[in-house]
Amino acid sequence: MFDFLDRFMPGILEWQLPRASEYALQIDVLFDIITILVGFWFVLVLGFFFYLIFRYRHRPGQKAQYITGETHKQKQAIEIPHLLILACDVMIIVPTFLVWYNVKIDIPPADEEVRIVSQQWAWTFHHAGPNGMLGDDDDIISVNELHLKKDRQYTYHLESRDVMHSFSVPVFRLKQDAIPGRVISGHFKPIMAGEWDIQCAEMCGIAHGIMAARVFIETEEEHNAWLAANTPAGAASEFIATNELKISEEKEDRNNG
Amino acid sequence: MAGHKHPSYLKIYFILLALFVVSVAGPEIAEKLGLEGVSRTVLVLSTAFGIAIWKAYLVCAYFMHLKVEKIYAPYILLACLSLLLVFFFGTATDAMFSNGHNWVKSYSEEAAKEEAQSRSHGGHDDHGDGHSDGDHYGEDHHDEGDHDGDDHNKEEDKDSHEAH
Amino acid sequence: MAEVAHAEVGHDDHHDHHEPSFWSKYVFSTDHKMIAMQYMFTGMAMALIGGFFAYVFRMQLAFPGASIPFWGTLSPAAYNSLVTNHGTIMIFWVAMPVLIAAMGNFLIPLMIGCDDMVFPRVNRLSYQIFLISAIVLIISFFVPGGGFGGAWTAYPPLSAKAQYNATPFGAPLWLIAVTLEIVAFLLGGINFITTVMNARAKGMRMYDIPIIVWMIVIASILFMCSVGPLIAGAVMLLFDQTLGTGFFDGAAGGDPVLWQHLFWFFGHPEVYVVLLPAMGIVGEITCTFARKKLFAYKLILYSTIGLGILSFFVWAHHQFISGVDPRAAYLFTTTTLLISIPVAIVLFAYIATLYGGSIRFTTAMLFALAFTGEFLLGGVTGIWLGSSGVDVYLHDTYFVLAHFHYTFVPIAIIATFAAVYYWYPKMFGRKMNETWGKIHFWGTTVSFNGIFIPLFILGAGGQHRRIYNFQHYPDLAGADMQDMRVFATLSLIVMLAFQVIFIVNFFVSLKRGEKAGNNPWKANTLEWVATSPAPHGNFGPVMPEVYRGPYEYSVEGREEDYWPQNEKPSDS
Amino acid sequence: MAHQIIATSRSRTGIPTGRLAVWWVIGSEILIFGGLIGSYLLNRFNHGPSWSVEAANTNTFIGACNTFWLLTSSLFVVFAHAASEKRDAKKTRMWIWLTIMLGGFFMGFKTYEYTTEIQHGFTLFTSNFWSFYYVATGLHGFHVVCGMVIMGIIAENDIKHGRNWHRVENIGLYWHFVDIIWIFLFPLMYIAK
Repeated sequence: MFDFLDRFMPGILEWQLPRASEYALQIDVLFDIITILVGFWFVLVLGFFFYLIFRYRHRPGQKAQYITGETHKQKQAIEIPHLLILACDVMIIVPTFLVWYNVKIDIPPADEEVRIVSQQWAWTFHHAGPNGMLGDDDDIISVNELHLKKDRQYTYHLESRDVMHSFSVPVFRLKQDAIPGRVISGHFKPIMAGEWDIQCAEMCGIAHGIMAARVFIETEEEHNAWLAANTPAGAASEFIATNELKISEEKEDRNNG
Repeated sequence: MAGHKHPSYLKIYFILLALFVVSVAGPEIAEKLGLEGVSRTVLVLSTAFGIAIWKAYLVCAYFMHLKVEKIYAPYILLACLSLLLVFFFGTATDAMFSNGHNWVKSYSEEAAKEEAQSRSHGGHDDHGDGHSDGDHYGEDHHDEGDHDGDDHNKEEDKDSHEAH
Repeated sequence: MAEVAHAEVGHDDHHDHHEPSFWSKYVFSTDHKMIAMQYMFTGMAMALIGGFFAYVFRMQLAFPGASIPFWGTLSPAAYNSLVTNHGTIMIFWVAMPVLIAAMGNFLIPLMIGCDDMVFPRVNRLSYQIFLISAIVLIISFFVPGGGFGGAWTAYPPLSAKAQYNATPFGAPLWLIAVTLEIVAFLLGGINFITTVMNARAKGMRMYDIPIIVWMIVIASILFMCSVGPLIAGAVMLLFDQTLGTGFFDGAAGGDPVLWQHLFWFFGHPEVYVVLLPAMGIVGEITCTFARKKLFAYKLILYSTIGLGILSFFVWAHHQFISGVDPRAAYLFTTTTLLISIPVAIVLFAYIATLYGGSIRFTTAMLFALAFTGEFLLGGVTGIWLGSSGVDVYLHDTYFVLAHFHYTFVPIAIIATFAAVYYWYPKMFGRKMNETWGKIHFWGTTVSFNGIFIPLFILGAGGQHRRIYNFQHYPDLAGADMQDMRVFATLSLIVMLAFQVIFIVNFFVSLKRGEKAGNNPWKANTLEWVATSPAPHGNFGPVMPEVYRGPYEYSVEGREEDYWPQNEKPSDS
Repeated sequence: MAHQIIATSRSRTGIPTGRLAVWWVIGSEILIFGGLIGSYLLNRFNHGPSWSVEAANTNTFIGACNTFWLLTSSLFVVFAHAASEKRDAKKTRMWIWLTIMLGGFFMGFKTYEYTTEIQHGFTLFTSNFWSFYYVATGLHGFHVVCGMVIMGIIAENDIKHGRNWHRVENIGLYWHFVDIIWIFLFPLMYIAK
């Protein structure tokens, strides 16, 4: 349905950001549907508003009319547009529910899993190691680098170690807050190779502004090469080193501020 | 509200007292009869909260004269109460559960219960492992416990606060 | 029953008193107009602080790392603190005191035809608590660790633990300030509600109450009903902060999301709390200067009440992606889109009021019209965000930021200016300069659009809020995006510069403005019956009586195109 | 206050202004306590097993005594109101002071209860149940103390001089409200296990 609709839509969000996940298309189409419906009403009302301002400006010798707006016919001037707006609301609500179901409620069977741990102020990504299983010894843990295989269905498990964070990947059109004490799951399917930003979208303290990470979407072969090049031990020690470096930097920042 | 006829305040008071006795006795009876499961829950809830609502109604209606007050007042109170329900049920979807659609809380209810039980049975000293990080405000809040046995309390605070 | 005064004789005896001292006249006055002025000037002073904060962090965003004039280089911690306190100040210490407290205090007794609020001393107390809260907030900027920087929503655990937010004193002081402010407005709100319920002039029925009074009362009721859980939450959060309890600590069995519910259960109605008085102001001014009866008064009134009720069912649309159960979004999306209808009814009615009018473009009217136009954009952009599917992408981006500034700036800035230009004669007995007023108007509205339209585009491009330097994000560091940021910042500076005109105009007009009669705008409502400026006791010896609705403009068969509410019908 | 404000003497709703304001105050207090109790209930339902173990440690006997004190004081304050309608200053003051005395009993028992609980190791920080327990009963206790102080002022400042009789009814409404809060706190914190 969304594929079909997309052929008639301007694709406003795509002007600035590519669609790198499967459901990005749906969100973009929904955005465009709303833009068209709301934009129509907005332009209409604003145009009418300016017309009235111009038409009924004060001119000498002209008296205003006495209109109460209480008669049935006059009230219809407001009520009929509102029935139409209600209809537009329904036209927005239905695709919204579809998109919401696809993005946040329904989790399709996963090809791959990834564990995302947020903390002040870094992202730690637990990738499945060469054996394809998450949660065992050969997991590859990387800091601020998420490596994904193109065209694979991912399920993520989002956790937080301290405060609230929000895992936001604009090119995926995905955002999910991380809550300490909860594990929140979701899904995405990268469909475009490339390298993009991951941002933290929830205020999480002093260095919230630089809690950036990158997502790398690679083909199967590139990903395997990356896997081979990163032994878990190396990744872990690197993680600790960067993390300590980062914290000490922040301390300095704090002192300066 | 002079001039209105209302039942004797003393009568209402004795009804309230009787209800009060029932509400205290309810759970005790449940204990004595050794009720378990649903019947116990029903008995405790109805004696405790059903009667609380009844008592509140009596106080409102007769002591606060809501029965003879202008209609505005009960409307104000009912509006506030109903908003409370809106708040409760809107919030219940996630604050009231330990797991839901696509999310699960990592807090362990079993461990908490065990810890609570060990505390209730006087075992104040034989629990409390797994304190992840120190209580950063640990020194500030022990004033209340300083009458006697303060060391004991201090221990208790630190343990229980982070021991999940 | 309390004894109702049979002959309502005002304070002609008041002139016999000796002249009150400075303190009792300006500082400890119980007169509602003086308290309104206190609220207004405090609010304006806080607006200057909030505006300065905006200037500092916008400069940082446009020229990252540069030394900012009047500030220096901005550290990340200071940036967070500025952003947080900009939001807090603008909502709690500018919009609320100016729109509800100042306008409510000034207008309610005058418009319903009584001499003061029903509890003058409670009124004074509420201002004093408010002033203390403002002082506490300002103190919180200067304590060790700096001001609180955890966003105005103060989500725990960040706000709950000093080890996370690094502001061991700033955070509790911020929370105490907000709580005090809330308590002040609870007292003030109860005063407003009781005044309007009980102290209306003789003959003033429900539908004779000016729409702004209705709106302020409904706003006060909304505030009163929504804020209770937040006060409870604030107590819990304060315990978490200062003592170390675990109400919002997931590890102790608490739930950090509970705070979000407590906060937004208040936070969303709060939007309408500040919106409604602004809408009321605009309604009054539109009618007066279009010389038209308000279109469909009852429909507006009932949709406002409906809006108020519905506003309690939408709060979780702030939390679509914040980890609440995703199924709740179905309900809250629906209610959120439905709430567009009562808001649109009111706006449409205002637009319909212009139909067949004879519009005078005074400065106040220009600001009122600007409110309608700008708020329309602010309102409709809410549809994107209310739709949970799109909100997944837009949440916490600059799109949200631009959306709510397109609502709050018309509310707190544009409508306030409209009100000041309109009621200035009643406050001080003189008019403000219209020429400078119009220059101020065009400078303000044009530059306002210049700030936030680029931010809509940036937000749609995936730029998130509360990030102090976008150069850390390769996707956001492009030159074209940076150009938009610079443009927004320059527009902000222009907008701030134009406020100097307003301030000068305001104070010069106090002495040099054209003398205004009692009713310079030929308006109907009761406040224009009192002399300008209104004396203590408002109406002199005889309290006014009301014979008709507030918007009888251009009635057919009358010489005059207005018909004051208190004018006796000629045939009786 | 140099002069009487006309606004205060008007009563378009038929409810005297003071009482109308008290109703609104009670309405907002319902939401404050309701927010707290609602949060407690949400946690209670979530943490049923462990919290009922915790709740078994509260002292039901003292809670019951306190309920009794407050119920009785509610009766006394109604008597005070009835006496104030007859403009009987002596009786009004007597009933008000008896009410304050019962409020004092309540606070005394409360103090003893807190002390013993803290001695047994149940402090504000023991667990979230105890945090809620102390905050809810503490907030309620704060309201009791406020009510006692205001009643004292009314008795000695107004009733003694035979003025502001309506204040007895207004503080009475508030006091009943405080009683009702306790009626709910008692089963929540003490009985339900």
